[in-house]
Amino acid sequence: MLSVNNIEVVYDEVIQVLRGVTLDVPEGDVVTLLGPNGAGKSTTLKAISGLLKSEYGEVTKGDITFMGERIDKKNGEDVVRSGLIQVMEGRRIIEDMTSIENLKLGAYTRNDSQINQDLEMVFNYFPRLKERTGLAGYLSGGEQQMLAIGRALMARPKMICLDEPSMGLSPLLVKEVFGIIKKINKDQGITMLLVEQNANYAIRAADYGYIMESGKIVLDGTQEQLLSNEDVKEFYLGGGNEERKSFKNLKSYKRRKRWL
Amino acid sequence: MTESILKVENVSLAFGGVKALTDVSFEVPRGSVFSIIGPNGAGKTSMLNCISGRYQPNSGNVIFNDKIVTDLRPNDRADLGMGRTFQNLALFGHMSVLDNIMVGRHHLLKNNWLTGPLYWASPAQKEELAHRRYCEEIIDFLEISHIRKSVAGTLSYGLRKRVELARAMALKPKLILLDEPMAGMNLEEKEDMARYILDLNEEFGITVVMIEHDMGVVMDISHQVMVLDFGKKLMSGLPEEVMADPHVKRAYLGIEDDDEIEEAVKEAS
Amino acid sequence: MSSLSMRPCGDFRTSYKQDNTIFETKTIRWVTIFTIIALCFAPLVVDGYFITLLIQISYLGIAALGLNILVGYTGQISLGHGAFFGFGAFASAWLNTSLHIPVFLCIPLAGFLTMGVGMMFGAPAARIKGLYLAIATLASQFIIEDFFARADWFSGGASGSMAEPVSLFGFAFDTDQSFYYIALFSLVFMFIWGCNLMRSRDGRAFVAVRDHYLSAEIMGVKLNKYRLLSFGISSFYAGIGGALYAHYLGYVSAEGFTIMMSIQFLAMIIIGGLGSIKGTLMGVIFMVFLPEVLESGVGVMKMTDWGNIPMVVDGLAYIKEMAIGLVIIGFLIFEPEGIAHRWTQIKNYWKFYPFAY
Amino acid sequence: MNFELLTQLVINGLIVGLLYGVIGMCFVLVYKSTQIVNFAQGEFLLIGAWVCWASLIYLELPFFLGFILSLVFMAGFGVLLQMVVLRPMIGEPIISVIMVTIGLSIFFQSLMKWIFGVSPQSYPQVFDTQSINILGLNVEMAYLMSTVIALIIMVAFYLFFKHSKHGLAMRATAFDQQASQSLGVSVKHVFAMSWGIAATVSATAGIVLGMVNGVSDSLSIMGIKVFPAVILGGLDSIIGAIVGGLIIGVLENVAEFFDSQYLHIGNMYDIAPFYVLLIILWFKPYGLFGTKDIERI
Amino acid sequence: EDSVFVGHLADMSGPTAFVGKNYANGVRDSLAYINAHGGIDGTKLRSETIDYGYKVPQAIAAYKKWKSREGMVAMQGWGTADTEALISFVARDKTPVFSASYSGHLTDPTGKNPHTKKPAPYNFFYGASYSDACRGLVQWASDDWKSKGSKGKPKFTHIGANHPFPNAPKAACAEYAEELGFDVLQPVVVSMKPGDFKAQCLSIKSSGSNYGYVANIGGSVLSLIKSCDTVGVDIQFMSSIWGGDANMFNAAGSGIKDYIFPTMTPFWGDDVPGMKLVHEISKMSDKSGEEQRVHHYMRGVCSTYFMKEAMEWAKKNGGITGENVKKGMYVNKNWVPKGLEGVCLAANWSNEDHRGINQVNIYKGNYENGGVKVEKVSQVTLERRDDWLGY
Ligand SMILES: Nc1ncnc2c1ncn2[C@@H]1O[C@H](COP(=O)(O)OP(=O)(O)OP(=O)(O)O)[C@@H](O)[C@H]1O
Ligand SMILES: Nc1ncnc2c1ncn2[C@@H]1O[C@H](COP(=O)(O)OP(=O)(O)OP(=O)(O)O)[C@@H](O)[C@H]1O
Ligand SMILES: CC(C)C[C@H](N)C(=O)O
Ligand SMILES: [Mg+2]
Ligand SMILES: [Mg+2]
Repeated sequence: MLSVNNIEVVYDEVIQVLRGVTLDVPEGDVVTLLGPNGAGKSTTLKAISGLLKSEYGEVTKGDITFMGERIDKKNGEDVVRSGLIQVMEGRRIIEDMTSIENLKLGAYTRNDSQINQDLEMVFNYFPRLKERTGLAGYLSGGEQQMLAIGRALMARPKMICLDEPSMGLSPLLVKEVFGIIKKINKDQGITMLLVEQNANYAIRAADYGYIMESGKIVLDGTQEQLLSNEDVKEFYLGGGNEERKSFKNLKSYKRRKRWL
Repeated sequence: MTESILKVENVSLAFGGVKALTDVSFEVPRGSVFSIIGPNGAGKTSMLNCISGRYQPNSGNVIFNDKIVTDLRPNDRADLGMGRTFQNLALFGHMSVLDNIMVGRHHLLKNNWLTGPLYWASPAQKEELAHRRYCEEIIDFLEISHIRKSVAGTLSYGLRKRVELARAMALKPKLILLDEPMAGMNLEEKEDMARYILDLNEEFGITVVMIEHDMGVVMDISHQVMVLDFGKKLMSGLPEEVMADPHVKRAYLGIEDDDEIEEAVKEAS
Repeated sequence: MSSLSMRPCGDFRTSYKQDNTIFETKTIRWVTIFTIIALCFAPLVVDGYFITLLIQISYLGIAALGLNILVGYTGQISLGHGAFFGFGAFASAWLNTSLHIPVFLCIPLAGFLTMGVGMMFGAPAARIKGLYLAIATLASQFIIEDFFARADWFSGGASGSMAEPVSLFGFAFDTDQSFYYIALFSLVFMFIWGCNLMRSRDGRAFVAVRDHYLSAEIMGVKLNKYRLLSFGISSFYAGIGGALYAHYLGYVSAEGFTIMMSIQFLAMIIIGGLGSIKGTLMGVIFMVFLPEVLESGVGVMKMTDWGNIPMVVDGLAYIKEMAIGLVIIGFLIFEPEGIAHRWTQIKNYWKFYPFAY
Repeated sequence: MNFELLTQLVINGLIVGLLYGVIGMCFVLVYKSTQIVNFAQGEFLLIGAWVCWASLIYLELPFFLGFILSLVFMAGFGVLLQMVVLRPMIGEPIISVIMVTIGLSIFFQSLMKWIFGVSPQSYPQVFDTQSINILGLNVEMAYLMSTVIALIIMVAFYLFFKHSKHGLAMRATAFDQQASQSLGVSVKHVFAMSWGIAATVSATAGIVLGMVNGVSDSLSIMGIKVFPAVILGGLDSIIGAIVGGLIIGVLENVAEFFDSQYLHIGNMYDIAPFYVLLIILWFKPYGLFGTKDIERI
Repeated sequence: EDSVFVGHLADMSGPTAFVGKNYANGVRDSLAYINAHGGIDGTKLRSETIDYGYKVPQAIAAYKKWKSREGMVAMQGWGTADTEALISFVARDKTPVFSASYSGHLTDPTGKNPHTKKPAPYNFFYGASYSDACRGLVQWASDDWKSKGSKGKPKFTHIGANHPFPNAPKAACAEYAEELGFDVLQPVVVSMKPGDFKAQCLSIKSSGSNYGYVANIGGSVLSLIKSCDTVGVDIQFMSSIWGGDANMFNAAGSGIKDYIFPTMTPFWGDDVPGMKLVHEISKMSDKSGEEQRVHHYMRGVCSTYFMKEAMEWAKKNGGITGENVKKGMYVNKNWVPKGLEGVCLAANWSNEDHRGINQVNIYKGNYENGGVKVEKVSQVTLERRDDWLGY
C-alpha cells in the first residue's frame, strides 16, 4: 500500500538525517518502526505525510508511493486527502480549541453526515474526553494523547501513521490504546504504520517490523523473527521472556550490537 | 533540619469545575527517590506544578527545607534549590544545548547587564568560564557532549529530554522533580536514564521526585511510591506494597499478573 | 585548516576560554579587526557622501541593535523605537544647552535618560505579552511624539532645538570626517557591548524568556525584571543612537521621529535577522543603501531615453518607492530568516564542501 | 457642562467607532486565521476607495454598481495578493510575514499615488440628502449605510467562525500550521479565504470613508488608527473588534469634549485613546474579549 | 564649458507631495528653462532633482552627495523636515538654501531676536513667513469684522496638527491677534492625516469662534471642511499658504464657502506681464502648454529666479560661490526678477533680515455651479517690526 524507496532527507540544506530508508507497508497490515532517539523515525513519518517543508527539510533522494501514486512531492493536505493521516509526535493538538472542536477538525477532509456518529465512536474509545469540556490546552498529557489519536480516527483514513502513540499513557491506557489500534485495524481495515518505543507492545501488535538507527534501516522482519532476535530481545524487549533484569543493577558496559 | 526535604500539606487545586487535586499530603525523605504514579489526568503534573510554583494551590501548604514556599515565585524556589523537567518539553528551542544548561546556572551567576558586557574588564569572564566548567561535567555525565553545540529545538525527542535533565541539574538543586523522564524512550535509553537518575541521587545526593508510567522503572529505582487517582491520594508506600495493592492493579495497571501483557495484545489481535 | 575556515569544522579548541570567544574562528576575528582598521582610513579614500552614509549606518545601527535585543532576543515587539531614538536626540541636546554638560558626556547621559523613559513605557510588559505589547508600545510612540511637539522647554517645540558638535579637549568634531570617528567608535563599542551582553548571564536570560518564559522562570529567571530590563537596554541603545544623530545634524526638529521610523527600524532587524548581532548591521546597511541605490538607478533612467516619456518621468518617484517595497517583499520571500541566516547556511555549505552534507 | 455638545459627540463617536470596528474585524479575521498583523490594511481601504471612486468618475457607473464592482474586484485582489506574495511565506516566521505586509503597504501606497495622483478627491454626491439630523447632530448618510453593512458583516463573521468547518480550520492554522496540514487543512485555501474576505470588507470601509472625508493617499492611516480598537477588544475576537471600535470612537470624542471645554491641553482627541488603552491593558492583558494563551507546562 | 551645480530637494511621493509636486515642478522647469536660455550669463546650471519623500535621512544623504560630488553652490529645498535638518550644515558649508518652508525662525540670520534658537544665515525663501502670512490674515480679519459692523470682540482659533509645520505661526499669530483686539481661543488640534473631524468641528462650533486659521494641508483640510460643513459650523476659515489652491477647491467642491487663503503670486490665468515667461517655463515639462499650474508652481519659479539673479550678480563679483550668492541676495532693493514682473512680489533681503517678502495677497474662494470662483479681497503689507524678526 505504502512503499518508501531508499529516501534521503536533508534539513536546512545541510543536515542529512535519513540515509536511504526503504520500507514497505502492505494493505491492511500493522507495521512497526522501532529505533533509538534521533534515529530518524519521526523524520521518516514527516517525509511520508509531506510535512518536512515547514521545517526546511526535504526528500533529496528516493521516492514514496501510496496506493500507486507518488506522494513524496505532494504537500501535507493532499496526502491526507488521498487517505493517509499521521498522528504527530508530541500530540500537537490545537490548544485553544475544545476537545470537540479538535475532533471536528479531524474530520475536516470529510463532508459526509456521519461525523457525529464517529464523535461517539471516539468517545467510546476515550470516555474521559467527553467530560473535559474546557480548552484542550488544559488537558493532561495523556488526555491530549488520546485526543490526538481520536482526531486522526475522525478523518476515516485508509492508513494511519502513529508517532509514539503510547507516549505518556498509563499502563492501563497503553494496553487499551494498542487494543484499540488493533481493533481499528481489524474493524475498519485501516493500515497502520506504528513508530514506537514500547517495543514489547509494538512488535506484538505488528505483523512486520523495521528497526532504524541513525538514519538507516538496520534490521527488519516479521513479528516472530523480531521476537526471536537476540539483539531485539536485548535492546528493545528487555531480555525478552527470561527474567527481566532490574534497572537498579544495570551493567554499565554495553553489549555491542551485532548489526553495527 | 528534619529528614524530610519536602512536605506537602493538604494541597487542593481546582480549575473551574475540574478538581485537579483534593487535599493531598505527603512527605519526601531527604535523599530518596520518590515516585508519583497514577492514571492520566490524575493530577500528577499539577502536583509538580504546585511544588515548583507554577500553580498556586487553592489551599494547603508546600514546605521545602523547613521553609513554607507556598506563595514564592517559581524563580525564588529555584534559588532555594529546586529543579525540574517537564512532561511537554520546555527547552529554550533556539539556544544551543550548552546555553540551555548555562541558563540553569542563572541564579548562581553574579555578573549583570553592566558587568557582563565589560567581559574582560570585569570578573564576568572568569565567572562564566568557571560555571562553564561545571556544566561540562554535567554534559559528560549525561553523555551529550556530541550535541553540546547543536540547537536544542532540532534535537530528537529523547535527546531533548536528556538536555532538560542536564539543565535541571545545572541549578545545583537539592530536590529535582522529573515529569515522565522515560517517556518516548526505548528500553536501552530508559536503562541509561535510570542509571543517570540513580547516579544523581546517590552520587550527587539529590532527592528525586519522579512521575513515571513505566512500572518497571518505578519498581526498581524508587524508594517510595505514591499513587494519585482523580486528584486524590490513593495510597503510598514501598513499591512492592503499592504494586501488590489490588485497587492500583485494576485502576492503574489494569492487569492481574505480569504475563498478561501478551494476552492483552493477543486477545486484541 | 581551521585557521583559515569561516567556521570551525569540528572542534579544535582546547580551552573553554577559546570556546567562548565572540568570533567563531580566529579568521573571522582577524577579518573583523582588519575591517575596522580599514574603516578608520575611510575618510582618506571615500568622499563625503559615502562618509555620511557610514555615519548614518552607525547611529541607525546602534539604535537597531537595541531594538534587536528587545525584539530578536527577548521576543517583545516594539513599535515605539523611533520615538525613543528621537527622545535620545532631544535629551542630549537639552542636557547640553540647558545644563551645559559637555557633549561627550551628554551622549551617554541621554542614553540613560532614554533608558528610564523606555522602562517607564515598557512597564506594561510585566503583564502584557506579544502583539498586545506591541500595540502598547505603539501608544508610547504617539504619546512621546506628542510630547515633543508640546514640550517647548525640552524640545523647543515648533522651532526645534540645537545641538552643539561633540568636542574633546577643545577639538570640535564638527566636520563629517571628524565626526565619523565618533560614530565609528560608538558603533564598535556598542556592538562589542552587545556581543558580550549576549554571551553573559543576562543575555542568556533574555533569550530564555523569549523561547519559553514559563520554564525560564522555573529555572530561576526573574521574568518581569528581564522583560523590563530589555526595554531599558533597547531604549538605551536608541538613546545613544539618537544623541549621535542630534550632534551630527547640530539641530533637532520634532519632524521625522514617526511611526514610520519605528517601522524602518523593525524592517532593518527583520531583514538582517532577528536575534543576530551581525545580522542587525547587515540589515541596517541594506536599508540605508537601498534608497540610495534606487535613487541613482532613477538618475540613470533619466539619462536613457526612458527619461523622455512623461508618464515615466512623473512616475520615477513612485517607481522608486514601489521598488523599495518590492525589494523588501522579494527579499523576505527569498530569505525569511534574514540575511544572517542565509549567511550561516552559505558558511555551512562551504564547511562541508565539496561534500554537500 | 454642555450636555447637548456631549451627546452629539457621543453619537458621533458611536458612529465613527462602528467603522473602526469594521476595519478592526478585518484585522481580527486575518489574525485569527494566520496570526499575521496586516500592516497593509490601510492600503486595502485606500485601494478600495480609489477603485470605487474611479468606477464612478471614469466609468460613470451608478453608485451601487460601482460599489459592488469594487467589492468584487477587491475580493479577487485579496486572493491574488495572497497567492503571489503570502503563499510563499506559509510556514515562515510570523514576524517576517508581518514585515512583508509592511512592504506591501509601501508598495501600494506609492502605486496608488502613481495611478491616482497625490491630490485628494471627493466622491460625487451619492445620496440626495447628504446628511440627516440625529439629536441635533448631522450624520452623513454614508455612515448610516456603513452602520447597516457593519451589522450584517458582523453577524456573518460570527456565524462563520462559530459554525463552519472553515472557521475551525482557520483557527487551527493560526495555532499550528504544521499540525493543521497533518489533518488535511489546506493552509493555502485558509489564507486565500481570509485575505479575500479581509480585502473585501476593508474596501467597504474605505469607500465609506472616501464618501465622507474624500479620498487621499493618507486615508490609509486608518490602518494604524484602529490598532487600539482591535487590541482593546482582544486581537482574536470579532465582537471585541466592534466593541473596541465603539469604545475608542466614543473615547476620542469625549476626550475632545473635556479637552476643549475644560482641560485645554490640545490633541487629547488623538492621544487620550492610547492612555486609556494602556490602562485597560494593564487590568485586562488580553483586551476585553481576547482569549488568554494557555500557560501550561 | 563652465557650470555650477544646484541641488533640488523635492517631495513628490511623500506626505506633502500634494503641494510639493506643484512647487517642485516650478523649480525644476525654471532650472531647465534657465539652462535652455544661456544659463547664468553663459554658466550652465547642472542640477539634479531628488525626491526624498519628506524623509530626513534621504535629504541629508542627497545634500552630502551634492556637496561632496558636485560642489553644489546653492540648493532649492522643500519642507520643514529637510530644511531644519540641514540648517547647521548649510551654514557651515556656506550654501544658500531656498526652501519652501516658510517658518519664521528661518528669517533671522544673525540671531538678533531673543526668540531665535538658531540663526539661519544661509536660509532663504520666497514668500511671507508662515507667521507673517497669518498676521496678514488676522489683520484682514479685524478689518472684515469692523466692516461687517459686528459687535464685541471677534474670536480667533488656530486649527492644525501638533507638528512643527502647523505650529510654526501659532504663537506669533496669536500674539498679534490679541494685539488687534481678538479674543484668542484655545487652539484646536486636528491631525495632519485626513479623518473624521466632526468632533473638532463641534467644539469649534460650541466655542462660537469667528475666524479660524487652518494650518494643515491637503486631505486633512479637505476632511476638516467637509466635517465642519456637515456639522454646520459658522466660522470664517483662513488657510495657510499651502491650504488653498485649485486642486483643493476642486476636491472640496461645495464645501468651499467664503474660503480665505493667502497667495504671494497671481494665478495662472491672470493677465500680468510676467505670466508670459511663466507659461514658457511651464512648457519645459508640458509641451502642450495646456496644463493649468497652481500658485505654488509660481512660487517655485520665483524662488528659482531670485536665486538666478543672485548668481548673476555673484558671477560678476568674484564668481558663483555660496557666499557670493548669499551676498547677491542683498544687493537689490524692492527687487523683482527680470521677466517676472507682476508674478513675483518685490523683495528685500538684507544680511540682518531674511524676510524677503512682507506682503500677502488675500483671496476668497467660493463654490459656484461646478467650479470655485476666487476673488482678491485685499492685500496686506506687514511692517518689518524687529520683534517679529525670526518669529
Ligand atoms: N527541523 C530539524 N532541523 C534539523 N535537524 C533536525 C530537525 N528535526 C530533526 N532533526 C534531526 O534529525 C534527527 C532525527 O530526528 P527524529 O525526530 O526523526 O528522530 P526520532 O527517531 O523521531 O527520535 P525520537 O524517538 O527521540 O523522536 C535528529 O538527530 C534531529 O537532531
Ligand atoms: N491549567 C489548567 N487548567 C484547567 N485544567 C487543568 C489545568 N491543568 C491541569 N488541568 C486538569 O487537571 C487534571 C490533572 O492534570 P495533570 O496534568 O496533573 O494530570 P497528570 O496526572 O499529569 O496526567 P498525565 O499522566 O496524563 O500527564 C486534568 O484533568 C487536566 O485536564
Ligand atoms: C508641509 C508642506 C506644506 C511643506 C511645507 N513647505 C513645510 O513647511 O513643510
Ligand atoms: Mg520522534
Ligand atoms: Mg502529566
